[in-house]
Amino acid sequence: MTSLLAKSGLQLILVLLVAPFLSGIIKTLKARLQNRRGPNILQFYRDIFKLFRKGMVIPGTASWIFSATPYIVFVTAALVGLMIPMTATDAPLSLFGGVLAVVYLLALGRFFQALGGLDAGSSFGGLGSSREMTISAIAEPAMMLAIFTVALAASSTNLSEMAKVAVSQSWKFLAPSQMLAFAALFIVLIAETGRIPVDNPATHLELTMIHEAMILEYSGPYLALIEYGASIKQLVLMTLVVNTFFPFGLSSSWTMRGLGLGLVFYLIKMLLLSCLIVLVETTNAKLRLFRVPELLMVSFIFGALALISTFLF
Amino acid sequence: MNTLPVGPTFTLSLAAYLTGALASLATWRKPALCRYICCGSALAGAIFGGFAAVFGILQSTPVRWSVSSGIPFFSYSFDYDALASFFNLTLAILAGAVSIYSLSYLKEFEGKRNIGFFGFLFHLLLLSLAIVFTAANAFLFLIGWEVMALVSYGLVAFYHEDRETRRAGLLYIVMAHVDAGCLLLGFALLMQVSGSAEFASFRSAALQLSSGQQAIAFLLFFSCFGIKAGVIPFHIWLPAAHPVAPSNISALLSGIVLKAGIYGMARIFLDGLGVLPSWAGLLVLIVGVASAVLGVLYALMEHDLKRLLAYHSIENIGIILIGLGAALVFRAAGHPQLAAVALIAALFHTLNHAIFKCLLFLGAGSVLHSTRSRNMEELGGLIRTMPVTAFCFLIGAVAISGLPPLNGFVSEWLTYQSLLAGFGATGGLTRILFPLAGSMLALTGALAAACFVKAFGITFLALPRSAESRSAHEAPRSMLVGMGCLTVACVALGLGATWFLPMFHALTEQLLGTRVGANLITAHGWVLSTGTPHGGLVSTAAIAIALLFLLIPAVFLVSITGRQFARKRGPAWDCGLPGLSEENEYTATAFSKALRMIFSVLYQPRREIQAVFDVSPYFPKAIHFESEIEPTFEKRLYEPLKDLLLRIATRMRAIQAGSIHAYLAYIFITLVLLLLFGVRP
Amino acid sequence: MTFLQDPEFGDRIITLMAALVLVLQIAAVGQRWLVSSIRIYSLQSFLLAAIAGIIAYFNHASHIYIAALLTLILKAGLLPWLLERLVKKIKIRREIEPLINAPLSILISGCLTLVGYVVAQSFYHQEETSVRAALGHNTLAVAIALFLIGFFTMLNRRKALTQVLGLLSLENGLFLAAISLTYGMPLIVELGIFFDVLVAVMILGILVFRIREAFDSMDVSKLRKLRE
Amino acid sequence: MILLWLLIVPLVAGPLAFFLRKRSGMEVVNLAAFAVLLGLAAALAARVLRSGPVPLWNGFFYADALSSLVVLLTSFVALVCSIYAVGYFRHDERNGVFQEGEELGGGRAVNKLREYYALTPLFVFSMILVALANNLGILWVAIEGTTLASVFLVMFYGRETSLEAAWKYAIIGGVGLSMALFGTILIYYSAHLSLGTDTLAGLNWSVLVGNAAQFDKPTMRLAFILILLGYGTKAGIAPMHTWKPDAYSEAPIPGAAMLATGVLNCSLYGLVRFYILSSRCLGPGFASHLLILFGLLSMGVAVPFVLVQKNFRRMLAYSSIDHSGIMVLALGFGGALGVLGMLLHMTFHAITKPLLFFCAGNAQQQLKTDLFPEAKGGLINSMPLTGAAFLMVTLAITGAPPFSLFLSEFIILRAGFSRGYFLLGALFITFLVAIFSGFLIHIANLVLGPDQGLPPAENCRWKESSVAGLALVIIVMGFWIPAPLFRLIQGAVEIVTSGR
Repeated sequence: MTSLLAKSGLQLILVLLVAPFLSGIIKTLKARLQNRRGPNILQFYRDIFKLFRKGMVIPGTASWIFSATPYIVFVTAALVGLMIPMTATDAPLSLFGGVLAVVYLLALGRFFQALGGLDAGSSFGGLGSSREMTISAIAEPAMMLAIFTVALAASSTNLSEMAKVAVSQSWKFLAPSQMLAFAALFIVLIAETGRIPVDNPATHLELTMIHEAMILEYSGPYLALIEYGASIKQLVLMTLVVNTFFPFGLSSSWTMRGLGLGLVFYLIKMLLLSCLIVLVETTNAKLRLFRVPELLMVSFIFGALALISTFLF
Repeated sequence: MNTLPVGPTFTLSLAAYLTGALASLATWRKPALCRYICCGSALAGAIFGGFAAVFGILQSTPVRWSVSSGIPFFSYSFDYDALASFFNLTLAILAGAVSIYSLSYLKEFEGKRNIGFFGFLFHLLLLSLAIVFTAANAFLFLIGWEVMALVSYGLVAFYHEDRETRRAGLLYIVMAHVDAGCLLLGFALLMQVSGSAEFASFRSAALQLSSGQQAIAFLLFFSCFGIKAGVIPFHIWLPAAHPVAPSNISALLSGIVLKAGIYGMARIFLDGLGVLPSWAGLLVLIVGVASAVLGVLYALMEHDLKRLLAYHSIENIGIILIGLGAALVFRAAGHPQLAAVALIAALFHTLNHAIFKCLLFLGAGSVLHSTRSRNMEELGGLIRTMPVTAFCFLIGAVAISGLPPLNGFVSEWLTYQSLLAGFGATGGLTRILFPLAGSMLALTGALAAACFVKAFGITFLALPRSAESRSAHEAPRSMLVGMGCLTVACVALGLGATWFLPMFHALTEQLLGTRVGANLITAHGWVLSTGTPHGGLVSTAAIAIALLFLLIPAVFLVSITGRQFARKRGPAWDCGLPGLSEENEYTATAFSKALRMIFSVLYQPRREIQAVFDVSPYFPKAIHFESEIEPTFEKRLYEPLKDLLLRIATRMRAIQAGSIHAYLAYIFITLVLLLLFGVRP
Repeated sequence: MTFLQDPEFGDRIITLMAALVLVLQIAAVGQRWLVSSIRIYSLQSFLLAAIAGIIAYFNHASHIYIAALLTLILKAGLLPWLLERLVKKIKIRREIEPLINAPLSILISGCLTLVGYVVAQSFYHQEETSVRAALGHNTLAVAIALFLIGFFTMLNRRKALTQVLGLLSLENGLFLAAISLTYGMPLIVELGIFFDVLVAVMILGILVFRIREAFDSMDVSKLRKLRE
Repeated sequence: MILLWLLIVPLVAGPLAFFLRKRSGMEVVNLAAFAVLLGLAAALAARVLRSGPVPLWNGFFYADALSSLVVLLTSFVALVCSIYAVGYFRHDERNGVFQEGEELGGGRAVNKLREYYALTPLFVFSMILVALANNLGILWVAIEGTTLASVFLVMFYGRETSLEAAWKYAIIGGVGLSMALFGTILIYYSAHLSLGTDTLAGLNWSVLVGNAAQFDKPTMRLAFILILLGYGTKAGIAPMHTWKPDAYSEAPIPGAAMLATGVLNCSLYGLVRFYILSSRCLGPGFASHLLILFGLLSMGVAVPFVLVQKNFRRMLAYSSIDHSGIMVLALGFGGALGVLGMLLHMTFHAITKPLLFFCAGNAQQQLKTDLFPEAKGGLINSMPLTGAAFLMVTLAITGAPPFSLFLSEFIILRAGFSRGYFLLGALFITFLVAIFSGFLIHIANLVLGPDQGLPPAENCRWKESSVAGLALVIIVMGFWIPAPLFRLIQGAVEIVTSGR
């Protein structure tokens, strides 16, 4: 019990620290790639801190849903952060639920975020939540299919199990099925974290924005919570991809040096993944909303192929 | 503990329903009294029924008793086994909640409608359901089945003044009679083999069924129960009939009457027809997937709150069938363990759907009750005027979207697990079907979430869109209590799933001859697993607790840091546009626009926009926008069928053209033909 | 005068007369004038009465005399008289063009006679080649033919009255069968049947009269109000 | 002796009613006569149950379980109809319905009523005679008698349309019955060939059935075909059914109800008697194929007319065509199960059908029309009792559980399956479903719907009591059949299957 608390405390801190850092890194890398200096890597921490210290205006038209949403978004994201293996194969709360629970907890957060978007009554909020729900809905099957492919390899949906299996046969990721699944999951990752070519986190043009439109009415600490939750969610998804496909250096136990080593490996892997993301973001233009399904269809096809290839090869 | 009085308590509940029916019919002249009698006796019946069901579950041995009647084939024989007690439990929960709810819901009938007749039908519905779930005699089952259909017709057509209601009722009763016909043929076939109308004899006769007979019987029963459960493509009656009924009845219809179809499938496919070949299971699975996806897709396009819920019933029935189909396939492939998991998934989802769909319909009922409108475009902002209803509806919405930690999540999780297991358990190309079905299930879940964001957000949040919704009022107490019970049930079944699920052990043991491995529940009853050593794990209770724990840092962050500035309320920023009002709110139509475009292949949407200008084309005075989607099945399948039938009928009426010479000629020709061909041996 | 005791001689005569009845029936098919069709009918009935008498004589079956007498009185006398009165009353002398023109309908009635014989064929027992059997299957054939032709007249003619006549001649076929096959049904049955025929004709007469009043025509093909 | 009384009572009641002057007198005479008749019928049934068949005048009259069942049903229908008739005709008289047919010989109201009240007992008399006659010739005479009596009922209102209906009924019925007579003669002939010349007893069923086995087979075949067509015409089996819609929609409701139940039963009874002979002579195969063919044909013919129908009185006629088809089909399926199904169906149908006619009658008298398009629905608002009963009896007559006709149809289906006719069984069910749909859709649209502002019209206790009482009987019969009645039916089944 105490060990459980200790582990989760440790990983919680890790999550809370790393998530903004990662967002900052991605921002900076992106700027660099576009020959800008870009913000400081720690800018995201500053923003969060600043927002927490500001006051906020709650729309008069909003109900308690509006105020409950930020907490729910943050909490679900944080809990998910504790349910996935980051540095060690067995996640602190892996007993609480496997990958399905992770996906559905994120869905819970999204559900309330969409409600929060509608609550203020402004048409932008509604627009945002409509698009968010739509895209996540059509992203879902592809994601599930890719996850299934991995889960079938481990014959379990328990993330720790999956990680253990992955570690035990660490070159398996070269198998075509795994590659295809990775491609599928990567596309889903782009869609879910609201990045180009699906969504542009940097814009506030009402025609293009999705996630930003939803949280348009939020300000101050609530906004901070939501942004923080979003970046944790991004961290979680990236970790999921990284650790299921490239489980190098995942320590099999919670010893000090195992964790240290695991952390180093983990950060390197995350860095590489974010480089990949940045590369995609800078080399692509944002798609029209109604082109997004085609992209996700591609990822669905990848998932299906991955599945078929698992039982061909 | 073999001495629990299952039979007597059950009989008591039947008696309560029967007396309730007669009493409310007798007292129809005194509406208030009649109302109390109606709801009271229904509640009493529900309580007795609930006790009987609990007893039946506790003592895991079936209770059978039979009373003969003078009529051939027909005996009042009951078999109160695990399956029966499970469905009776579901019935009892819903009946109790609805009868509490109705106490003040029926108040508006007083003086306007005949409460006595309503109560009569209401009780008969409950009675027939109890009989259907318990009958062990084909003939008794048939009678219960058809009475159920006729009575629900009476209730659907209760507001018979308006045309839509009458049409819906007739569509319903005709479909119901078609399925009764299939049922009749199926039972006649089984009786032909077994020589008796008792279910017990079917069990023994199942071994003598030739594979052809088995297939025919399966198809007959599947189409029958499919129609009753409203699976695609037999669903057309459902979204027509359920919304037009009084709301408490819609709740029962969607909550439990549909489940009669599920009960029939479970009873016949797992119990009556022997081990079905795996194609049967796959058929059920595929139909389930189709119903789930199409059901939710159609639901998304609905702006009539109750019809939206009705389409969601189709979706959830689909999810249940996925589990059931998987169970059948595993049974055929000889994996009773997996079959048990899949069956538990299906039945648990049956119970969950019964509860939250009933809850949602009751919520919609109280919205309708206070705003007189089912059209979401006229609602909005009700969370302020009717907070309790809104909260209950929200819980129901979260549950039906299958989000943790509520009950919908648990059953969908189980379904996923069994589908995953299916990949390993079956061979050939069929194994691919399972993960694909899983991904379609995921799509369904996500779309359902989107749909309920719309339903709740547009109905309860933001600004009221009409005078009625502006002047809405909270529902009277008993309606709130009724909804409250179901809300509590949703949460309890979600968090307490691990404590509740073991009740299925007896059931799986009876139907599949096995119980899910002892480690269905692990970690001191906190964690739910799939019974396989390395399978998935989940613990909703733990998740809930963890969420609460994690709330601490969040609250801490907000309250500590943001203390010095007060949180003020102000007008919505809305990108700086002034004067936010209901005119420029987001509408339900707009919300579903994106999906309407994406799935336009299915919907074939049609829209027309007329703008009225007075000065210049840049300043329209009024814009009339209307958009509709094509009801594919009605238009492509049923309409042509109906037209064909009527055309043939109209042609044939030429026989009776009034000419006596023609009439004589018919007889003459018949006579001559028979003389020429009939006489020779 | 021995042949007057020989039943075989009687049988031959009966066969001959039956043939005559058939011929009259076919003649009635082509007939246009109402009165003359009535007369043909009465002649036919007379012949039947004669047949009955002969059978009664040769087989010493006394109760058939009564049947013969009844036939003579009712069918050859009373009914034609009633019908002619009816014709006079409603002042319609002539049948309008039947649905199928005369030559064709005569041809058809020929075919129907054939049908009668085909059907009767299956009754021909090789084992008993006596004249009785031959008579049996001959008269049965004639009876069936009479029946069918009468039926055909009913659905061929437009006038209510001729339909009644058709019905009556159809009954004649039955009567022929009854007496010649089985030497008459039990008397009481015969009486009942006669009574019924009488009443039937009464009722039909009333109906014809009323129809004439209501539609001022007797053309039953005009009765087409009741239809889908 | 009891047989004699059964015949005398109606035979006396008719002329008695004719010579009475006041309407109430005639009503009383009818009611009393039929009440007594029902009592006698029940006594006869009890006696038959207790001590086998009851002969009279060395077997000239003869009552076994089968015939006493028919007598019972006939007298029940007669009583119910006469109760309803009182209210029905009083309403007609009040609204001067009789005057409209005046110039076509309609005549004054009292005369019309006298016509009805004098004819009905004779009509019933001939139906009873059908059941009691042992001599097949007399059977034929009696059935012809029902036709003659009922022709007057059909042209009762003296409208042009009723003349037309009467004419068609008389002509088609006449032809049909002459076929039946021909068949009877041939039966006599074949019996005569085997038994040698014989006087009266040569046509007695009880004698014939004993040695039907050695009858001349070809003659028997021909005879059965003619009988089937002949009595089939009276029973309204397709394609001889064409007179039914006209006759039923023109006759006054009580008369029509008796036509649809009494006459139907009688002609089917005659058919059954000959079926027994033929199946003992030729074996069951020959008859049953023909019967199945005609039964399904009748059901199939009824379907489109029920689906697309403007006139609810005509619709009732098609329903009775459908039901006679069902009974014939059941007889064709044969076996103890099939015959049981047929006789149960006959019983339940005879109990259920009158109510359907009564409801239609009330509706017609209230709406002043028998066309759906003109009715515009909403009947239940002005006539709650009739409306509810109408819906209920619609369900009952289309064989929906828990009403008793469902039981008989279920048994018939079982009979078909047990003979291996699986596809025919499926077809049977399909027709039933189609008929149900058409019927319910039309009646529901007539009964339900918004209030048309008609005055509440349920103020005649004769009509209401007959409707309510009959409805009660139907509901009870759904769950419980009186044991003696069931024993009687089983006795009848015994007779049909084993010939004694």
